[in-house]
Amino acid sequence: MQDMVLQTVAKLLIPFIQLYGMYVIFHGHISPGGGFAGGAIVASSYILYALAHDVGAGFKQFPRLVAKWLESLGGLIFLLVGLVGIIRGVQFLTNIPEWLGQVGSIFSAGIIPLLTVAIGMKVCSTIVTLFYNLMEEDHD
Amino acid sequence: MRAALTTVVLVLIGLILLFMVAEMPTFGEMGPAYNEVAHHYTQCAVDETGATNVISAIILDWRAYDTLGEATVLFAGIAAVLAILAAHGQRKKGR
Amino acid sequence: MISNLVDNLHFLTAILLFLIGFHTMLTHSNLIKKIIGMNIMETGIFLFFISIGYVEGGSAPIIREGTAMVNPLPSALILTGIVVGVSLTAFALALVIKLYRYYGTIDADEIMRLRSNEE
Amino acid sequence: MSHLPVLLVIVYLGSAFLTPLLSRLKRFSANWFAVGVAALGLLVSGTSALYLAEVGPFSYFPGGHPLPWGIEISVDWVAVYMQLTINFIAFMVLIYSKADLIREVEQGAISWYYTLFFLLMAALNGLALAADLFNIYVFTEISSLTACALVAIKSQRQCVEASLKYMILSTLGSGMVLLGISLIYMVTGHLNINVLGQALPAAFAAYPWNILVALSLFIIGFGIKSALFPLHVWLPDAHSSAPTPSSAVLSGLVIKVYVIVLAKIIFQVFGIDLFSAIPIPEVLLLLATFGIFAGSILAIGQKDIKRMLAYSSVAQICYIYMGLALVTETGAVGGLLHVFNHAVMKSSLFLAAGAIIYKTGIRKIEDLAGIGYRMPITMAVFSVGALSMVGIPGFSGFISKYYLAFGALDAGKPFYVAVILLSSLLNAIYYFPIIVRAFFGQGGGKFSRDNLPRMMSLPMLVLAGITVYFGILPGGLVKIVELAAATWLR
Repeated sequence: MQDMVLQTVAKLLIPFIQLYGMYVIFHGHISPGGGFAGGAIVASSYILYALAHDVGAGFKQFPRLVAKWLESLGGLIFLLVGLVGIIRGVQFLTNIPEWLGQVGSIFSAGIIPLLTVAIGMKVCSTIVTLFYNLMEEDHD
Repeated sequence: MRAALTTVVLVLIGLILLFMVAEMPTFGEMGPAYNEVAHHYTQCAVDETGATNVISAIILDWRAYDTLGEATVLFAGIAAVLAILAAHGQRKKGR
Repeated sequence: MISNLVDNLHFLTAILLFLIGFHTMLTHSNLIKKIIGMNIMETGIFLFFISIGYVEGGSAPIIREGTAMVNPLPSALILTGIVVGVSLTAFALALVIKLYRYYGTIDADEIMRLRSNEE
Repeated sequence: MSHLPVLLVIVYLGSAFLTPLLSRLKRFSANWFAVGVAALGLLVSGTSALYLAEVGPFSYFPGGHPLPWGIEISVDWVAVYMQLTINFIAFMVLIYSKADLIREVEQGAISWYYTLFFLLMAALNGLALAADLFNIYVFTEISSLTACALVAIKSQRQCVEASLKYMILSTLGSGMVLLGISLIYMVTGHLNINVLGQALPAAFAAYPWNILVALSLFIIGFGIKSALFPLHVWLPDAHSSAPTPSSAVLSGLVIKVYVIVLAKIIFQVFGIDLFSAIPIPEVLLLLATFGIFAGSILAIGQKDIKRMLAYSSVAQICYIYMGLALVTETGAVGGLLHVFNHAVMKSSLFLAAGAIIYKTGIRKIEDLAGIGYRMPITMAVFSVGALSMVGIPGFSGFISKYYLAFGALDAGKPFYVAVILLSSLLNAIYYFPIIVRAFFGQGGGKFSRDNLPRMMSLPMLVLAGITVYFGILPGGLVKIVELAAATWLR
């Protein structure tokens, strides 16, 4: 499926899709959206790329190893943020009151943005990996 | 035969559920579900978590443990898919 | 009672979707259709759960001045539900791909027939 | 110290996330890592049992938010008892799995196997602790997804088929559970089990339909997942075609954890009064009776040894249902005891059957003649498990049946004593021929050595030892179980 129109339009669109996805992830705690929605949007840009080119090209942009790392890191960040609570002497996954910050700014709400980013990473890599692997199965 | 049986069973289940819907709290009203918990979530989100998006505040602060499980479901999904793809290799159909 | 039934049209629709999905899952022999049925059933449940949270005139649960908000908890919970649905669907599709490779068909009855022929 | 229970979930999740990364290292052995993690898990669950004995039941709130807006983890004797069972069986099975998996699973999938195993363990431990309906749903989903994957990972096509069947039915089950949760939430606005327990009587007065439909949805949903007769259709395929370690864990642990979760929901949310007011215990007892007979009779007709064990699980899970549905404390003690006893017996049986398949490749029961001479240790383990299943005094299976029978008498239902006695006879009909054929059939002669890897025979021997030990000296176990039963039925 090597269509020039498709590839050019995809190339034009992908940066904007990714930027929008990042915006949704990083503003998860102050506006609609969050890690799940944002991660899925970023993932959709990679899926668009793979659809316009092919899976092999997609795997070049989003290598399996990177996916594996993002996948595990997303979960590990979540656990580590939770363990910070235990280290501070309160309960697992407790928010950090000193980091609540100015309401409405990006650096506020304690652990929420951190967890949002972790989830965004995880959702993005999961969806891309699932899609690429199933698509690869289909190809040969 | 099996399809007919399933349909009959489902119609029965549907009737029970229909009666239940008729007796349920009305849609759009502040029913019993909108109790002090929901009020607490909407009123104390900014004070307790600092987030203005109440949904984010719920899933990542009040109920973060559920979201850890949710992230794990994603991980489990990918581990399961990659495991079967690895386990069953690239064999041709038939064997 | 009947008027309540009419007011609860959203719930009724959700239940209907649930039953349609249920029916598809149990009666169709095409495995992809079974998975579609699974998704329809889940969608019905999600719609049902989300509808619980709706309040007449309520806005989305983002804190602003002076607006009534819908109940945020069902929406937050269903976010989890949707993610679970994605994982299950992906896993089921992977299984169907593998079954297709082994048997050359995605029809459950056909697979049963092929297996009993071999034994 | 109070972090201990949640630490179990964290440890297993962390190991699951780390395994795919670590498996890229050259000298990394996923199996030894898994054994180490399971040993740590057993240690932590043992310590939390000691801690619980010291301070009594307590609650833990991840996120630090109190009820009713936070999530509660309630650490009581049921939870700790389940955790001990889960981690002990997992430890044994993981030791066994090293040699066996090389035969049954492709090389490239072995590290994924352990990843999925860790996730399953995290979910089961989480389920044992969870005191929040939605939390229960999330962990249920993790455990069903990973359980299905642990079936499909074996490189045979019937495993894929069995797994798909299992997966579709269990999705149906979890869909019903979620619908039940939403119905409960709709009329109460709470998700926490203990808060719901207090809010439910008022809600029941206002919206009885919601509550009753939710109760039946929970029972059907978890019934499918725990293979309550007649919703067991997926179990024989899935449990018999899975790799042996998966079979042992699925039959030994997974289905029981769902029963315990269902019991937790019924006793703590709906309460004994509501549960007994409508004839649901009677229906469950009836289904359990049918299940015990149907499972046993179907097991008699099986030719494949693992398939026979799977049908036997269908029958045995019904004892647990029966014990809990009797709604007496002695009955619940019997049911809960059977959770541990059956987990130990069934995993030792599956491991022994797996060892026979590993060594000789024989799956057919009729080909097992004289196997007792070729593999004496394995068949001794199998015999201990089988005798315990039948309920011969001196083995742990007898103890749980003894309590079940007294529970039935306490409840004023002597009919079920007859059911238990008759079912023991049925169990004997399908277990004894195997033992007789193995030790007294033709092809006998001199005993030779098993020649199994030590990692395989050791866990089987330990499990058989436990079966005998708790058959003769059940005191300590019964004490824990009585405390656990008292949390539900006082």
